This record gives sequence, structure tokens and C-alpha cells, in this order.
Amino acid sequence: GASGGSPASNTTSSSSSCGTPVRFTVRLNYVLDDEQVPYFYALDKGWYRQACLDPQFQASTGSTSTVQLVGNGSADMGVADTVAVLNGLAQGIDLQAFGVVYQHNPTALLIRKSVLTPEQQAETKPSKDILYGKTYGAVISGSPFIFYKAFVKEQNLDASRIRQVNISPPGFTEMATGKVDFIATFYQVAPVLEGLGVPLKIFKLEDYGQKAYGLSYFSTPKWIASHGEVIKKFLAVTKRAIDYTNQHPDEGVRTLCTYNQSICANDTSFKTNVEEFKLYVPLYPNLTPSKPMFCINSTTWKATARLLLDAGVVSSLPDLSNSFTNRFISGC
Amino acid sequence: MTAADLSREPVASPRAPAIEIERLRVAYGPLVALEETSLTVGACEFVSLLGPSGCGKTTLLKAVAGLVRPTSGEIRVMGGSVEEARRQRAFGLVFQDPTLLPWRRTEANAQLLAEIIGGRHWDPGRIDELLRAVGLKGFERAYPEALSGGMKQRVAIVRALAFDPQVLLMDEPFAALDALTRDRLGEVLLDVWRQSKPVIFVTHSIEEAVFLSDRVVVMTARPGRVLDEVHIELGRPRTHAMKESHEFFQATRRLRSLIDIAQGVAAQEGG
Amino acid sequence: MTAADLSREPVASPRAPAIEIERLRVAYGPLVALEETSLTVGACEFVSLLGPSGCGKTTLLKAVAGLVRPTSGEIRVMGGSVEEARRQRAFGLVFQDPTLLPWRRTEANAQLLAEIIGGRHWDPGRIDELLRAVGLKGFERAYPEALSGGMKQRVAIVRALAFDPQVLLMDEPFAALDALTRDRLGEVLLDVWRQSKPVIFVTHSIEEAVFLSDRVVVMTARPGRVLDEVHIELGRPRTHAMKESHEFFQATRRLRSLIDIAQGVAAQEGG
Amino acid sequence: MAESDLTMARPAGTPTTQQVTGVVRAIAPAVFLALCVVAWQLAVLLLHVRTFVLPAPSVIILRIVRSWPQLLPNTLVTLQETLIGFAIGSLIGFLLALLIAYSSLLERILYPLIVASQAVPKIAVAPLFILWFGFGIWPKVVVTVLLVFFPVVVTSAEGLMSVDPNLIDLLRSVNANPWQIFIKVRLPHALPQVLAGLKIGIALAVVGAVVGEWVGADKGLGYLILFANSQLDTTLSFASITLLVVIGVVLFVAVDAIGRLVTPWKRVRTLDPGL
Amino acid sequence: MAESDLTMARPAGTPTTQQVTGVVRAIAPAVFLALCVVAWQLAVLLLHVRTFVLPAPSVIILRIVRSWPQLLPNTLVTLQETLIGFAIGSLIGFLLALLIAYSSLLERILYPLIVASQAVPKIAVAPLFILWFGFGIWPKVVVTVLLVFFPVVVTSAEGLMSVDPNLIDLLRSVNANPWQIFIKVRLPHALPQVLAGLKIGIALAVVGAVVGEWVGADKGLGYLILFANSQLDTTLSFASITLLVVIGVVLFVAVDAIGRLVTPWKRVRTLDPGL
Ligand SMILES: Nc1ncnc2c1ncn2[C@@H]1O[C@H](COP(=O)(O)OP(=O)(O)OP(=O)(O)O)[C@@H](O)[C@H]1O
Ligand SMILES: Nc1ncnc2c1ncn2[C@@H]1O[C@H](COP(=O)(O)OP(=O)(O)OP(=O)(O)O)[C@@H](O)[C@H]1O
Ligand SMILES: [Mg+2]
Ligand SMILES: [Mg+2]
Repeated sequence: GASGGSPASNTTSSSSSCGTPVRFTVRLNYVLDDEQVPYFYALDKGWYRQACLDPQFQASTGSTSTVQLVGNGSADMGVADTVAVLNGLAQGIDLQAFGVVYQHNPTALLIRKSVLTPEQQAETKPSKDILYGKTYGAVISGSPFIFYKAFVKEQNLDASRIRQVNISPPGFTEMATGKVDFIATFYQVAPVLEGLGVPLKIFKLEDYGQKAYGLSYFSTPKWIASHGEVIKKFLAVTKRAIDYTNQHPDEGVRTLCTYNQSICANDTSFKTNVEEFKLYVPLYPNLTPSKPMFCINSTTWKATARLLLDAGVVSSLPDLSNSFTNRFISGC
Repeated sequence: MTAADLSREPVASPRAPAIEIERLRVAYGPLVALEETSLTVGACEFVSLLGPSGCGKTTLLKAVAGLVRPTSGEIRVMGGSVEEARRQRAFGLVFQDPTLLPWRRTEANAQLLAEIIGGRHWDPGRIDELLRAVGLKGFERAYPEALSGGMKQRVAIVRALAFDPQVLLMDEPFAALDALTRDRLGEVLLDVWRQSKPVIFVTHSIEEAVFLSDRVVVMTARPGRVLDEVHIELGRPRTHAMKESHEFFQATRRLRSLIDIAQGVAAQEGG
Repeated sequence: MTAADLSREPVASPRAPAIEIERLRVAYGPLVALEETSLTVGACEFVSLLGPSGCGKTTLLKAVAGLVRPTSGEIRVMGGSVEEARRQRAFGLVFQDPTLLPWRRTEANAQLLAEIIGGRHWDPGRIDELLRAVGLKGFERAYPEALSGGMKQRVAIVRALAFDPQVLLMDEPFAALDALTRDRLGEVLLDVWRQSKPVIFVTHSIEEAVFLSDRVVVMTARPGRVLDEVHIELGRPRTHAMKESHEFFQATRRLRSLIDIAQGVAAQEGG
Repeated sequence: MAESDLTMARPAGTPTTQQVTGVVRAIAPAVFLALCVVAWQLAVLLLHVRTFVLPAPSVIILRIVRSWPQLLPNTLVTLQETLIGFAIGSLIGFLLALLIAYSSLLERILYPLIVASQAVPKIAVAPLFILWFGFGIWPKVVVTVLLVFFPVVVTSAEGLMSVDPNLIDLLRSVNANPWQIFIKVRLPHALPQVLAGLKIGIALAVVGAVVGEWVGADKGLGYLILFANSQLDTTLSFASITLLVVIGVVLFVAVDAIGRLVTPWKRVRTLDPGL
Repeated sequence: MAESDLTMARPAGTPTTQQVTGVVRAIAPAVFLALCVVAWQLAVLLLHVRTFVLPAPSVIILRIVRSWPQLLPNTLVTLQETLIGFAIGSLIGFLLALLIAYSSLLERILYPLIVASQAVPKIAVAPLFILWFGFGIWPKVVVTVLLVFFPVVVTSAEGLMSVDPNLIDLLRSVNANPWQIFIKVRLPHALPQVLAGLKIGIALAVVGAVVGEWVGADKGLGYLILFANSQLDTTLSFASITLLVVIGVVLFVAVDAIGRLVTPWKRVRTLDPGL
């Protein structure tokens, strides 16, 4: 399936160096997309094999489901929104993060310019009360919804003056057809939406002081305890792949397609060019081979957890003491 | 509705033919049920049909009522087409099977056709009276399931008589009844008939046919054809005493021999 | 299977009672269909039941076959219970309605019960023979829908005779048939019977009852009761000439008057 | 399976056995349900199933009690959508069944479209629903209607088409118009099958309302489930599902009971060996 | 609705009108479908509907052709899930119908559970499916089974319970065992209604497979739809939906045709006015 390994025949020779590679499942945060190119890139290059790893990547229907399935042991490790991981923790699921993929808050409110006055459109950092009277298209199954609710709380906005309707992900069609005025989502998708002829004003929530992490790597403490080497090598190879993808974005699509033939019989299946991987680049802390990637900073970690409180998802913060570890990343 | 109401006045003189069947042929696929069948029934005539099982009596009745389409030949009812007659709600039909609606109780079943015709022909009193006359008093609220075979058949008879149709077509209506109930119902029937309408009455009982009819037609089988007919020269009203009369005896004997012939023909043709 | 096979040998002497009904009462809810009904049928006796429509003839037959549970009273068949007899597949039933399976063609319908009993009683040749005897040659491949009323009834008769049952229970089997077909089927029936098994035969035809039976039982209605019985003192085999005999005439006359009484009782009681 | 006793019971049994049987019948479903719940509870406890995977019934019931003020209004919303959708859906289904029953040409034309409407995953075309029907109750009703009408079409058409031709002939003999034939023969004859379709329809109506709420809603049990799932609040999710099940079963039983009421002549159960 | 002509046609009409009628019947659905597609195409063109909202049929068809190598394997996956789920689901449904038909106690016990199984939104309990059935074909099959079995239960139970008691009596008179009564009377009698249930079931099976794929899959048309939506590739989404519809309609027609084959005695269409 969406898992790696089989097509990489050109790399099998290198696997002989370590005997049988360790097989484990990695449940991703959503269906396959440009942002996941690096994993398949590493598979294709045989880097995981060389590290004696055999990760099976699984597409998912969302971070929440990933958290649940890793929590109950249906998958070994997961890639999910940090808020979802923390929420799982708060709901009593035994989880621990061992790396943050996106170091910055990727969430933005994308507002249709056509519902804004020319002055509002011109502002570089629009005043937040331009949201009043607008319709918010909420994808309530996704983390941006939590970011949005926390934002409303943090900024003391009057939620009753913003109409909220729930829409199915990704919500672009509802935007393009004018059914909703703004959505909360990763700002990387903005060009796609503008490509549909919807001029956007982008509110990056980080610009308004909302510090938070995006995706992180996590698993159960039990699995982590017995797979320290695996995790260490997985993170190292993945970092290498991300660096490489950044430098050779054009190879990405072919790679994705090699490993995911069910969705990808030809390169056009991925509508957006993998160039757009570059849009995710600002989310990565260090795209230089020499510096460590994925480090977890406890201040931002706590700030991310606070979002849950602000959004009203939990009534008290969970115990964060064992919620993450940096011990698999050298140099944090 | 108006047309139908008007048409209920007698449209023809008593002796004029009310039902004319000419060279009728009905085939069900390869099977020819009726061939070259001609029959005329006067406006106030009571005609019985006798004939071996499977000779096409039911088919003939259904063709007259417009429920089976003739393959060829013509049927005219009261001077018009079968369709017109049906549009005027001329036909009172009793099927060979009771054909009751399982979800209706006796009285509702008896009322079915009257309901459909509606207007002045709906007379609950009459239905009540008929139900009593055929001996179904006390079973008005029973579902068909709880009736005996003969009782069901009687409901079907009441249903056809209830709306006083212009033409009566009855397919072995008394087959499931004992001799005495038969007799009683025969009287009820003659009473309703009052020599005022054409009747085609299918039966297997020669005595019954002779006692009730003005004319008895004998059919042969495979394909069904009219073999011959016997005029019954008994006066009206018929009395049970007539059953002892010479005319009665003559007619039954003649019919018996005709039926022998009919069966013989069938046996020969059927191989 | 073995038990059933063994039991097919005659279990009682020809004169011993095969069916004993004692003080039978059957009530359908508040309606009492049969009351204080007692009847005994000898091992090789042919008994006909006459009685007004709705007097409980069908109910009686169904009670003997174990299809209706007596409210009180007892029924014994060949010395055992009704259940045992049924377990031995003793009963050959002809219902008042043909009760054919609409999805089976004539031959398959005729074969139904033989199929169920299986074993040595399945004889396609016999079914073919019987179908020919009742005049259904050529209609083996017809669905019931394409048969006339009398034809359906004949299929039902063949179905019951086909597996040579130990006891025959027949509910107005010839009602839908013309006189000659009736006669012919009566002969077929007597032929199958060969004075070898008990028969209860419900009919509305006095002549038929007298011609076929050793004894004719007359019932009255509401509640159903046995009124009286008439022993038919005609020899076997029966011939059509016997219909002209004095005994025949006597028996029919006696039965006619009994039926008059039965109806009278019914009329009085029914109010 | 003691077939030998079947249909014997027409002349009634003794009152006492009837009463006992009646009591057993009345409580059996409740007893069985209780057993299921106990088994579930024990399974969760003994197998140490985590709450976020499958909460124990006790936990769910406590949550229903505690969150009742939140659950009740949402339940009512879903109930309303279910009922409206069911009403419209069964009506449309029945009308389509009429068209199909009365014309084999229409049958051939309509059936492919009707089946196509079932094969389209409703959520996949959610944006169209919002575009066409907005955010109010209507998109939910439309989804419900789409789920409900189909079984009603199939079973009603089957019922309307299987009438004994002799009954039709009987009415045609007095020139009954199509409406009369319909109302006096076809409809009563088809009623048991129409009711089977409605029974399927009412169960699907609940699902329809939920699926409808997954798109463009801000209340209702479906919305609550979606919300609870996104919050990883499995207990709230199961509490909502429990209420959905209650709605579904109650409505089903109601439709079944109405069905029995309007077909009194069908009371005979020919298969029941008495218990 | 020219009822007056109904059932008249038993003795056959002239060959030529029959032939013409036959041709009209054969092509009418295709013609009507073509008209619908043309209307859709025109609506999209004239109303300037954007492709990402609702692609024109021409665009969808082109995409199907172009992406065939991608669509075909996914179609086969979904088809396989549909067929396996349908087979298992109808079998289970029929067996449950037997239990229900043979015992009113079981009916009372089972029906609430069966209805409950319908009211639970399958996607809401997706993690349980994955936990219990893993990631392979089985969770999809299970979801399909859950959707399919219900209509089969309801209609088959209805059919099995509505047998003419006289037919049962006939067989009981020769002490037929329950199996013989079942195979010779009940089953053939119930067949038309079982088939109605199967027709509903096969249409729902397609939806079941898609929903199952949404629970967790990495191939199949359902997954492709999910993927296409995430890519805002509405055309691919509609291409997949079109193939789903084709699967659904083809399977439905197949079930219908098999149904007609196994119930040859039901050929008479009493309602059809000839065209
Ligand atoms: N619907 C049908 N399809 C095909 N053949 C039929 C149909 N109805 C009747 N037949 C055939 O037509 C012939 C005449 O049947 P019909 O019912 O008219 O006989 P009948 O004289 O009424 O017999 P009976 O006295 O037994 O009722 C029979 O051979 C029968 O098999
Ligand atoms: N299933 C039933 N439920 C209720 N009452 C019934 C049922 N079957 C028969 N009856 C009643 O029992 C009485 C006797 O019916 P049965 O069928 O035995 O009469 P029958 O003698 O066979 O009459 P026929 O000669 O008309 O067939 C009738 O009054 C009838 O209404
Ligand atoms: Mg006839
Ligand atoms: Mg009777």
C-alpha cells in the first residue's frame, strides 16, 4: 500500500549489511501530500534500509485518528498535530513525543479579499475585528479549529459575532463559491486557493503572538523504550531526506508516485507541483545538514498545550513532565 | 358519471340481442382456448353455459367482460363495444374463485364493487339484505380467512348482485355450495334478475342450468366451440314443481346426451 | 424412514375402525365449528360427508389430518394418535381449494407430496399415468396460472393420489368439474382406492356420495354435528347401471330428506 | 424449530401458557439487551480496554446523565431532521415506486438513476450540498431523503407489482379507474411490503441525519460525534451514538407498531412454534 | 397511466408493435441518460460552473480515459470489497431473517440489535474497526456487510413470514420436516422479496465499501476520492464517483437479472400498459 519498501529493489543490496531490517508502521497525519515527500524520498534512496529500518508509512484520515491508533497500538509511531497528541495525553492516552516536525505555528486564517473593504485589504497586519460579521468555515475534525478557538480566546474576540458553520475538509470549494468568508488552515495551501481565483488576505496566527508547534513524531512510552535505536536512526535519516528534498524538490513527485501507485498512476495526480514543498520550508527549524532538526523546546511545548486550555478542549492541563523527549536527537 | 347513470335505463327492447359474440377466437400463445365461437344473448335472457372442464367457459366470460382480448372475432354488448359497456359499468361478474380481498371483512368485501360505482347504486341496506338472503348473517365482520369455502363464494355472489348490474356474468357461482343452499341462491338470483337483464351463467349442474335458464348452451373442448343449445320451454316464474315436469326431463336428457357428445369430441380430438 | 415404510403395510383388519372421532369439539375463538361430533371410519371404508355450507366439513377433515387442534374430544387414526399417523405419512389430502404452488408446473405440482415422502413412493410413471387419467395430458409444463379452475383441482387430486396414501381425506375434490369429468374421476378414485384404505370424502352431490360410498354421513350446521348416516347397500365394484337401482334411489331420497332436516335445523338455530 | 407444532395453535391454547409466554416475550428483549451490556462492561473491565478505544457502558451512561443538558438539544435536532427526512423520503420513494410499478418504461429509465443516487458517497459531494441547500436543516434533510427513499422504492414497487391479476380484473370489470384500483387493491396489497421498506428507511434515516450533520452543521448528534472525535472525547462520542441508537430503535419499533396496526388482517404468524 | 389497457395484453399484440416497443424500451434508458448528461454539460457551460465545484461530464470522461491506469486498479479493489461484502452480508442477512421468521421471540430479541447496528455511524467507530479487523480488506468488508445485511433481513423475514398457511398445511399433512417446508414452499415464496432485499443490498454495498475505505485504506475508489479532495482535484473525485456509480448500476442490474431468471413464474407484469 502506501508503505514503502518493495519497489526499492535497487537498494536491497545495501540492506545486507544489517540482516533483517526492523519493520514498524508509521501512521501519517493525513492522506499523502507534498509535505510527505521526504519519507518516500528516503525510501527510494534506500536510506532507511541502509539504516536497517523498514518503515511502513500509512496514510490517515486525520491527526486524531493517528493519535488514537498509535495510542491503542494499531500503529507503532505516528506523525500528528502536536495539539492532537497533547489532547490525547489529556484524555489519558499514554503518549510521548520524540521530535517536532514543524517548529512554527502553521495555522492561518485565510479570508476572502472580496468581503473586505479596500482599506482592510491594504493593511499589512489586519485588525482582528474585521472577522466580525463574517462566516467561519470550520473543519472541526482538524487542529486548525483548535488554534482558531484559542485565538478567539486569546484575542478576546466576541465569538458570537462570528458565524461558524462546519464544512468538510479541505473547505476550498466553500471558500471559492462564497459559502464561507474565511477558513483556518495551514497557510501553505493559500496559493492553491488563490489559484482558484480567490484572492486572499492571510492572517498568520503566529503574527498575532500565537506560538505553537505543528506536526510532531510520537509513540507510546512502551514502544519508545524498546525502540530507542530505531527512533534515533529514523529521525536521522528523515532529517537527511528533508534536507535533500529541499534541495531537489523536482524529484519528489516521481518518488511519491513510485510508492503510491494506487493514487498516482501518473505525475499529474498531485495537482500541486512539489515546488510547493518549499512552502513548508519555513516550518522547519534548520535546513542545514550540520544543525539538529526536530528539537522540542519546552516553552513552545507548553504554549501549544495551553491552546487546548484556551480553546476549551480541556479544563485543566495534563501533566507534561513525560510528554516529550529530546534524547534521540543529538545536539538539542 | 352522467353517461353511466343514463345508460342504466334499458337501452334495448326485451327481445333484442344484448350480447352478440361472433366468430370469437381467443388464443393464449399457442393454446387456442376458443375458436369460431358465436353466441347471442337476448336483453332479458338467462343463458347457461355447460361444457367440459377446460373448454373455455371462463375465457368466454372474461372476453365478454373485456378482461381477455379476443385474438379475432367480435363481441358487442347492448349494441356497443365491450369497452363501452364496461365504461357504463354494465357487468356484474362472479369469478370462478371467490377472489375476495383478504384485508376486507365480509360486508366490506360485499360492498367493494358498489363502492366503486358509487352514487345511487350504493345501498348498504341492500347488501345487508343480500347477505342475510345467502345465509351470511352473523359473518359480516369476519375476514375471508375465517370463512368456509362456500361462504366465500356467497360473498362473491352478493358482491356482484349488490350494485344491480345490467349484465350478469357468473362463473360456476354455486359450485362450492350444497344442494339446498344452491337452490336457495338460485331463487335469490332469479329474484334479482326479474327477467330484466341478460345473464350468462356457467355451471356444471344440468338440473341447475335447466331450472334457471331460458336457454342452455353446450360447449366442446380444445379448442372450445359451441356444440349446440337447448331452449328451455318452462314458464316463469319457475317453481320447484317444474323439476318434475316432462319439459324439464326432456331438456335434461337432451343436455346429458349433448354433453356426452361434447366429451366424446374432446376425447377424440385430445387423442 | 424405516418406521414409515414398515407402517405402510396394513395395520388393522379390514373391518376394524381406522379413524375414530369421539365427541370432537373445535372452536375458532368464540365460534364453535364442531361440537359433539363422533364418527368412525372402517379400515377399508369409503365414507362421504354431506352437509350445508359452513357446517364444519373442512374443519373435520383438517382435525383428522392434525392441521386443526381439537378444543376437546379425541381422534384416533389406525389405533394411534393423529400425530403418529401423520408421522407415518398416512394422509393423502385434497383441499377444497387447489392450493397449487404457483412456481411449479403441473407435473412438479403433482409430484410435490411424493417428493417429500420420497423413497419407493416416488414413481414418475404413476404420476404421468394419473395425469393422463384425469385428462391433463399436454398440460404437464403449464404453470397453475394457465390452467382452468377444474384443471387446477385435478392437479390437486393427482398430487394426493400420487403417493398412494394410507388414508384419503378429500374436500369437495370434484366441485369444479363437469358431470362427465366427475364420473371419470370417480372411477379413477375408486380404482386407486381398491377397497384398501379408509376414505373421507366431502361432497355436495348426493348422487356422487351414494355412488362412491359405503356410508354417507350428513352433518348439520352451527355448531356442526353429525345428524345421521345412511349405509349404501350397493355391491362393489360399482357400475353406472346401479344408478338406476332401487337401492340407489332409496339412498338418495333418504339423504335428500336428511339434508332438508339438516338445513332446517340450521335455519332455525341460525335464526 | 419444532415445525410440527406450527399453525396448530389456531384454536387458542390455554390462557395460562399464553400469559407466561406473553411475559417471556415482553421481557426477553430487555433481558437479552441487559446481558449484552453486562458482557460489554465485563469485557472492558477484564480486558482492560482503554476508555479512548471503547468506553464501558457504565461510563457512557454516567456521561449521558452528566452531559444531558448538552445532549438533549442535539438529540432533538437530529430527531427532527430524521423525522422530516423520513417523511419526505418515504413519500418520494413511494411516488417513484408508483411510477415504476405503473410503467416498465419508467422503471427502465428511473432505476439506473435511483441506483446511481445510492452509489454516490454523500460526503464526497458535500460541497455541492452546501452550495445548493445552504447551511440550514435542508442539506441534512436532503441526505436523509436520499438514504430513505431507496428501500421504499424497491420494496413498494415489488409490492405494487405483485398483485393478484384476478383482483385487478375484478375491479376492471366495473371500469374502476386507476385511482380506485390503486386505493382499493394495490395499496392494501402492497402495504406489508411498503412497511418493510419504511422499516429499512427509518433505520437509514438516522444515519442520513448524522451524515448530513457531518457537513455544514453546528448542532445535532452527528455534529457532536464529529466534535467529540476531534477532541478525542470518545465517551461523549459513544454517548451520542447511544442516543442515536435509542432514536433508531424507538422509531423503528414505532414504524413496526403502526405497520401492525394498519394491517390487522396479517396477524397470523404462520411460522411461530408458540415461543 | 392508461389503466384501462392493463392486463389486456395477455393474448399477444401484433409482432411489429411489439418490436417497436421493444426497441423503445431498450434504448429509452440510454437516451434518457444521455439527455441528463447533456443537460448537465449545458448547465455547467451556461452557468459557468467552475470545475472544482462540479466538473462537466466531458471533463470527467476525459479524465477517466486519461487516468484509467490509475482508476482501474482502485476500481477493482472497491469492486472486490463490494462483492465480498455483499456475499457475506446477504448470507448473514438471510440467516438472520430465518431466525426471525421462525421465532417471534428471536425476532423481538434480535431486531433491536439489528436496528442498533444500523444507527451507529460506521465512520464514528472507525478506530474500533481498525483495532478489531486491522488494515487489510476486512474492515471494509465488515462495513459493507453491516450495510448490506439489514435490508436483506427485513425483506426476507417479511417474505418468509407471509406464506399462505394452506400451503404449509398441505406439506404438514404429509409430515414434511421444516427443511422440506422451507425449501419447497417458504423459500420460493419469499424469493421475490429476498431479491428486493438483495437489490437494496447491492446498492448499499458500494457505499459500504467506500465508507470502509474512509475508515482506513490506501487504495480503492473511496480512498481515491478522499485523496482527490485533499488535492482539490474535483475532477478526479468525480471520475471516481462515476466509476462507483457504474459499479453500482451494473451490479444492481445483474442482481435484478438473476432475480428474474430464478423467478420465471413471476413474468406477468400486471401493471404495464404496454409501453
Ligand atoms: N392465462 C392463461 N394462460 C394460458 N392458458 C390459459 C389461461 N387461462 C386459461 N388457459 C387455458 O385455456 C383453456 C380454457 O380455460 P378456461 O379457464 O376458459 O376453461 P373453463 O371452461 O373455464 O374450465 P373449468 O370448467 O375447468 O373452469 C384451458 O386449456 C386453459 O389451460
Ligand atoms: N380459520 C378460521 N377461523 C375462524 N373461523 C373459521 C375458520 N375456518 C372456518 N371457520 C368457521 O368454521 C365454520 C365451519 O367452517 P368449514 O370450513 O369447516 O365449513 P365447511 O363445512 O367446509 O363449509 P363449505 O361447504 O362451505 O366448505 C364456519 O362457520 C367458518 O366461518
Ligand atoms: Mg372456468
Ligand atoms: Mg369446506
